Amino acid sequence: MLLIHCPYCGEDRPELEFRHAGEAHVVRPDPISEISDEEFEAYFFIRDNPKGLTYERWRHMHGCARFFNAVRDTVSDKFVTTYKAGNPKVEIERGEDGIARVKGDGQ
Amino acid sequence: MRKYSIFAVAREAMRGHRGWDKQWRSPEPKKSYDVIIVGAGGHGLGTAYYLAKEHGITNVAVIEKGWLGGGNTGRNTTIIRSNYLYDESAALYDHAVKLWDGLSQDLNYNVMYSPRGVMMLAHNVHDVQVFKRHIHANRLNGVDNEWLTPGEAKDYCPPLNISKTARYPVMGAALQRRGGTARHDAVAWGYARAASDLGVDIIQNCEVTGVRRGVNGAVEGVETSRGFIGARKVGVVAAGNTTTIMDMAGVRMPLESYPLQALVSEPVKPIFPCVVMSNTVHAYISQSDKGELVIGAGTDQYTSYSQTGGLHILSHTLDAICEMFPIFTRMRMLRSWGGIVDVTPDRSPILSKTPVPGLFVNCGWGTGGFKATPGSAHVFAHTIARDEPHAINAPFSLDRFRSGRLIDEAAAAAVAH
Amino acid sequence: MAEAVATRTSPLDGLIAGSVGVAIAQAAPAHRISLRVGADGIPALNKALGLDLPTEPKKSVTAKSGRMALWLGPDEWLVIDEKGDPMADVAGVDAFFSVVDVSHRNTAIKVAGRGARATLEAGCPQDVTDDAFPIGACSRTVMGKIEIVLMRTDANAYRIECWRSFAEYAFEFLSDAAHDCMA
Amino acid sequence: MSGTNRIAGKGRLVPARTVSFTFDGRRLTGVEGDTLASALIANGIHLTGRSFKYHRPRGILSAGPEEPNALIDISRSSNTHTPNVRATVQEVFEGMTAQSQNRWPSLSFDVGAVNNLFSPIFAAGFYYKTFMWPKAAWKHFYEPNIRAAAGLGVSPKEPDPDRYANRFIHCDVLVVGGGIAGLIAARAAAETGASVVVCDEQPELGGALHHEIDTRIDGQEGFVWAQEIGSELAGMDNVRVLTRTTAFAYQAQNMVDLVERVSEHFANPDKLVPRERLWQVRARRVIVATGAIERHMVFAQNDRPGIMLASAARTYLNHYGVAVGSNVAVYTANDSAYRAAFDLKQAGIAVPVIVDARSDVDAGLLAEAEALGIQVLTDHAVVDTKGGLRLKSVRIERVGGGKSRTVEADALIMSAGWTPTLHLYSQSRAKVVWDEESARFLPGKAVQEMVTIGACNGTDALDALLEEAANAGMEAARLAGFAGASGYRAPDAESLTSRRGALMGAAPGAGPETTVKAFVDYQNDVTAKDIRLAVREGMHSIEHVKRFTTNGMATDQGKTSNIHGLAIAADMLDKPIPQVGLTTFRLPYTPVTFGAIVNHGRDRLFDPTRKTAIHKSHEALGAVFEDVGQWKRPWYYPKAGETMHAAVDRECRTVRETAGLFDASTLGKIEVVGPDAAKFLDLIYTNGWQKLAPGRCKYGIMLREDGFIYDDGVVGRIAEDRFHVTTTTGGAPRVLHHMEDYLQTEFPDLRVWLTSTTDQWSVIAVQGPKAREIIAPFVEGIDISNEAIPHMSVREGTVCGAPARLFRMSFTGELGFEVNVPADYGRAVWDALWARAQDLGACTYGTETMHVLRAEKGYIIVGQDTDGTVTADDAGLSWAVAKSKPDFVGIRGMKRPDLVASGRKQLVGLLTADPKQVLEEGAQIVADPNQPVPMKMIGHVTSSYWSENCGRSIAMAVVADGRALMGKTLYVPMPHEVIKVEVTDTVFFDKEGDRING
Repeated sequence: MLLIHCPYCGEDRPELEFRHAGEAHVVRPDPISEISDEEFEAYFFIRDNPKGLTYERWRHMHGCARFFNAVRDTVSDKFVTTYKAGNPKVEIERGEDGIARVKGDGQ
Repeated sequence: MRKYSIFAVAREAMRGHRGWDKQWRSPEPKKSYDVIIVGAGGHGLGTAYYLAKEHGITNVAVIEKGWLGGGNTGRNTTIIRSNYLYDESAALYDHAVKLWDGLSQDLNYNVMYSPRGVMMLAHNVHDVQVFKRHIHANRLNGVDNEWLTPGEAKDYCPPLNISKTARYPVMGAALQRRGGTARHDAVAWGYARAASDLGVDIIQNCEVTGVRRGVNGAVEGVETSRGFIGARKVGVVAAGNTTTIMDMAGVRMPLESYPLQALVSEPVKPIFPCVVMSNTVHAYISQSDKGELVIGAGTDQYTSYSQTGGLHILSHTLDAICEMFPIFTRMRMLRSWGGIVDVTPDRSPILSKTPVPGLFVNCGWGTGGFKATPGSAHVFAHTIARDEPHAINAPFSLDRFRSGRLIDEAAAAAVAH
Repeated sequence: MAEAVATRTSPLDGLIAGSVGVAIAQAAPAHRISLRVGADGIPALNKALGLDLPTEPKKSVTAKSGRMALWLGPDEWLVIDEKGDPMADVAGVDAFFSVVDVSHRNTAIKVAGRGARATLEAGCPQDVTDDAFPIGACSRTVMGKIEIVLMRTDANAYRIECWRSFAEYAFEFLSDAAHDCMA
Repeated sequence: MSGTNRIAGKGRLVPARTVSFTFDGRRLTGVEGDTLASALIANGIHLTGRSFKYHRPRGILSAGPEEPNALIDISRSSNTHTPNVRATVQEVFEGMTAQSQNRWPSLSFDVGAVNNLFSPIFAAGFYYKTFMWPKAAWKHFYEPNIRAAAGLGVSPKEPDPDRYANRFIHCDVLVVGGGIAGLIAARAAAETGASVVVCDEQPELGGALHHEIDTRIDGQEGFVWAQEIGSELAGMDNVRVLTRTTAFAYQAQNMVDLVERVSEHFANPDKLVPRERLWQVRARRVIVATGAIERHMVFAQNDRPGIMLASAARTYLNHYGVAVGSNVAVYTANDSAYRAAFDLKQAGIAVPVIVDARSDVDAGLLAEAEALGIQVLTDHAVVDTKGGLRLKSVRIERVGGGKSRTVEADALIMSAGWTPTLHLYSQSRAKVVWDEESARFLPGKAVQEMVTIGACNGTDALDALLEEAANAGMEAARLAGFAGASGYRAPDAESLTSRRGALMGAAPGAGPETTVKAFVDYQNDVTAKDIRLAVREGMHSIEHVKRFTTNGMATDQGKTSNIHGLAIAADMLDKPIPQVGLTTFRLPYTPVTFGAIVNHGRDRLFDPTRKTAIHKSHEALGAVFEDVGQWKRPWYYPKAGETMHAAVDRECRTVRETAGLFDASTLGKIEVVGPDAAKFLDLIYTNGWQKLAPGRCKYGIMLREDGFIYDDGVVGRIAEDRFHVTTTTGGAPRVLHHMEDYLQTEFPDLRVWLTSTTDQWSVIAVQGPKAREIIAPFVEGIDISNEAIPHMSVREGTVCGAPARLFRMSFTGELGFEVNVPADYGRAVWDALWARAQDLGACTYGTETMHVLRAEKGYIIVGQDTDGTVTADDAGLSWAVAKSKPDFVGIRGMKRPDLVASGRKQLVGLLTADPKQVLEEGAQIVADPNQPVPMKMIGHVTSSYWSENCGRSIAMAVVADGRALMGKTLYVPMPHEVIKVEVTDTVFFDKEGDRING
């Protein structure tokens, strides 16, 4: 069972309190009614599904109930960071030690 | 190829089984092939086998980054059935069931296809409506699927608890008698042996690192950890790793990869005669020839390539098993494992040509790919050989996500109202 | 004039349980509101409610009147009052906010005794050790297969709020766990 | 006397405390603290089981969880019998019934042993090569017989009377393993004040100190020291010591799962005490001190009862005071077996010979052996053994051949070296690395907040181990935030035991050139020969070898066999071991009962049962309930002797003639509040909300972004900034989640908040001509005249003195109200309304009647008449989709090519040619009933009922282009007949819709 840091509650909480909510930073086109079938497919169906660092959404369903974003390594399932919904996509870099960190956080 | 039979076994027994040859060759990769299949699971090996057997295309390589049959083929609960609702699904899965029946003889390899019946339990009025809809549709599609009363269900599976006081009493069941199980490793090995014998090169421990495309955009071959290997056609059959391979070819996919766990109990004498599935209580169970109870759990909620999931997922499944079969609480979990299942938005597979000439993809089987192995391999081989889909897999095209012509079995099962 | 005047009934009426080490009983009926408001509206509501809404995660405040305000989310509080009706108190407040009467949505269970924490730990995966969950701490979380709001009211006492239709399950779960709370 | 092989003065049990138990019906006596294994050996019994495939007689191999042979069925009563229990772990208790398994008719004479004669046939993977002809025989003959022969014990057949418990706990430092290393680490960590949990799978702490009596710590025997430090730890507030507790799973972010055997060792455990307890521990730091497991020697006929691990023999002697034989030979490639020999000899047991496969043996050991008068044959091998049900003799040869000698022995103890126990380490997703020098796999770089120490870390030298453990404990505490360095100092210790020397794979004389039966995996009958065969057949990955031979897949999961198998395969492939690979470990370390994992989640706690506030009244009225999601809803209310059909007909009639009461409390309810509430609903629903006046209601449809119907319900506007939203019963949670998702992430600027009020309100639907008359006397503060509260209105007031939201609405087509009162008042209000309704001739009705009545009016039920593939237009609801709105969820999805294509299935009514005939829901519809299978199906029946009010059957269906087929005849092919149906519109009753304004 994962341990997930909720950026609103400011602490690590057990996975059972959370619900995964799919890929993050998938922007709903505006105006959505104008987009083509291809654009709709890209928005609604196509997913990055990366092997490695993934940007994803979680909701602290049985906690503060907030949606938030996370960066997680889908191979190790380790979280690099979590941040509030609406915040800009954080940049990640891998150190010489191979460990991924938020850019600028250093070792 | 040395024919397998009881006589051959007896003869070998006399001399300590020293006469058996390798089940498949382990050749060095050639410079190029007519067709390269990426992924040596059941679907991939089967595709190579049918390319050679049915289409005479024998200059084929199956490239595998690990060991053959080591992906979802070797990590599932081996359930086989074809009682799907939609015509498209029923046709595809029943095509597979027809091939399962006789596969051992076709491959001269005992895959232990065991049609002991798959029983799906209905626990509320809504389940009954949904299952009846399946049964009627299956009947008119020529697929066997019959309705059982709780009593009949109990007769068919004695350990089942049909007490009216159960949390979700059994209100009936849909039984497909041709459904059952098979020996997963044997499926991979049997296809590998037969394909290898027909000239197919199976290249293990060879990871695809790139897909090379020519000026016209068409496929020219694959870069691998063992160098470039040319090919006129490439079929990607990489399950959970499909997105990664397709990205190399510049094709973005409507896929997400989730961990799917399963477990077995310690072996016991025969106690469980069939396969039982329950969507409402959410678990499925059968007993292997070895005597282990084979129990499938759900996927974890997050995407992952770790082949590992949380104990709470297994726990949730065992809750359901012990609810339906209270006699099993004293049984022990012996072994658990995880696979990486690739799931499409409509939870139906993709067996399709792609925007890239010469590139074909077979993926998106989610949690139910094993049952389709022979059928999937058979029609995918046809698609690659003829450069056009077989009538059976035509509806499972990649472009359905643009048109909206989805094949959504789960959505058709709808939600409790 | 109405022919009959309705009386309140709780799903847990008449139920008590426990073991050596822990007592489990339903709490008195109470007024409850679910309060949703941005930072701008808080001062006005504090005034109306007669307490300062906690603005830190997992914090609760209890006014002299016994009225409690529990932080559930960055803009969400659960206000519980066994006497006065907070709904009425905030009625006139001039600010953008949402107040919804949930007095009957929730049912509360009190768990008290040396084995109280162990009883909770049978089903609650959250860290409720003293440092992580001191007296006064509160949080929405899970217990067994349901969602609860957990509040630590004393060293060995907790208040569990759950939705009315889950109260029976919560009570039975705690009763079952109570048998193992001294291990 | 508790067994002839019990040696007076040896061991740590109290001989006076005897317990009696039975084994295969034989009454035997053991001593408190005995495992079943030690008690059996004490009674001279080694033969405890039969192997899986060949049914060969097998004895006790080990003294721990790695046991592959001694699997016993244990019970204290008919409904507590448990198969496959390891005799080496299970403690005896007074009255225990132990039964051997997998034999018939008896353990000493087993017909199945005939398989042994055919063993040349039954080589690895033979079944893949045969049983294929004739085709049908697999299902009807081969498989049933294979299945009957396989399996070890017998599954329980009665429900389990025992309880299981769970505990989620959090600590700073978790120490797995209570041997020297673990205890010192725990003690060091505890000193700092950090919260520490230390667990060990055995009943007492001490680990290897159980048998290593030569290890002295702070001047006393190691085991005694372990007990002292154990009680010292147990006495500290910040420490929890868990014995009989096995750590079986290491999950992400340092969650380690332990299972404690709480009461399985008691004769009469208290019924309220759990049998087992699951501990789900989240630790800041984990210290893995899981020790090492001794390997057996792989040589010809190495599986006879009486042949066992040297450390096991030493444990039985030094801890249980039991001699494993009277004449015990030794076969080793490791120093530690010498200690076992010396201990036995000093205890007065004959030790005829120590056979050492190595040529260079420590001179000190040789000298000690000589001093004790034990003959040592170095550079020798045991090449064969004799003895049917118990070892009689062993044949010894110089390595490389030469003349052989036979030595009488009733036991042979062996050691091929020690395998570090890295299961948990590996489960933490860290990689093991091959250490060439010590020829073993060792931990590599940890990937979680954990360290490995002691034997599992390859730390052999005692002084190094002491320091490593003490530092690990202090460091773990420091990293967990306890800076105050521990003042703890590791004790002084000395030991004579050395574990130098290792042999992996086949012992001399069992190599590829031979055809001898040298067992690698005892339980699954896998021999060195089988592994070579697998490689010869092209199984070059260890995973293939494992699956082909089943090596390491028995209930012991290869604790003693994996490394041997790997070495033999590597030897065949002529590759270094690491290149052949090691199978990674998965949970569980040892088998765990389903009960422990399910723990509290059984029976009534399997899943919550949600009941409405009015449930007890429904019970009193004799309602039959239906499961809808987790809810129990009244399905129908049969009167004495009434069938469901009759009850529903009566309810349907009564509602339309008079009136009926219906409990609609389970419908989902969401309060949407804020200045932008209407704007938000505009985005969530297909229809528009801005113009809806306070006090009025509207039916709304919600789509998913892909354009398919997601949910529906009536929404009432309570005030400018406040809406009362209702959802389907099953839809409530996901609809709120869906709304929150859009509100929080897509439209965060809207000033609106959502609150679930599903459980806040009891909802009583009063429907029918007399509805108004029924509620009138109870309503205050609301004018309920038709003019004052027209259809689709909502007012606030009181009902029975309870604050109420009164909706004028109808899902029946009749004059109707829905009385919403706070749930605690629900039952009282229902009872009051019912008392009056009854006098007026009204009825209560359940979900079945509700379904019929709404079908008579053509109202759909989302999830029944629609599924996740139906659009608003398919359902005939285009009128509810705003044409002018710039945006709403689904606005684009619903316009995709296939969703607007012709030929889509549209909702229509169906009337059977025979009015008495009721279609089956889910039945398929075709245009041409005479076509061959597979038929072209153009739709299916979604709802179908006998309509008492229409005096005939009615049905709704989705049919391809259905709306264009009005009046046309279609067919419903059933198994025994084809039913003719006419396509109609979906309104069957009161087409004008006047009654609703009653």
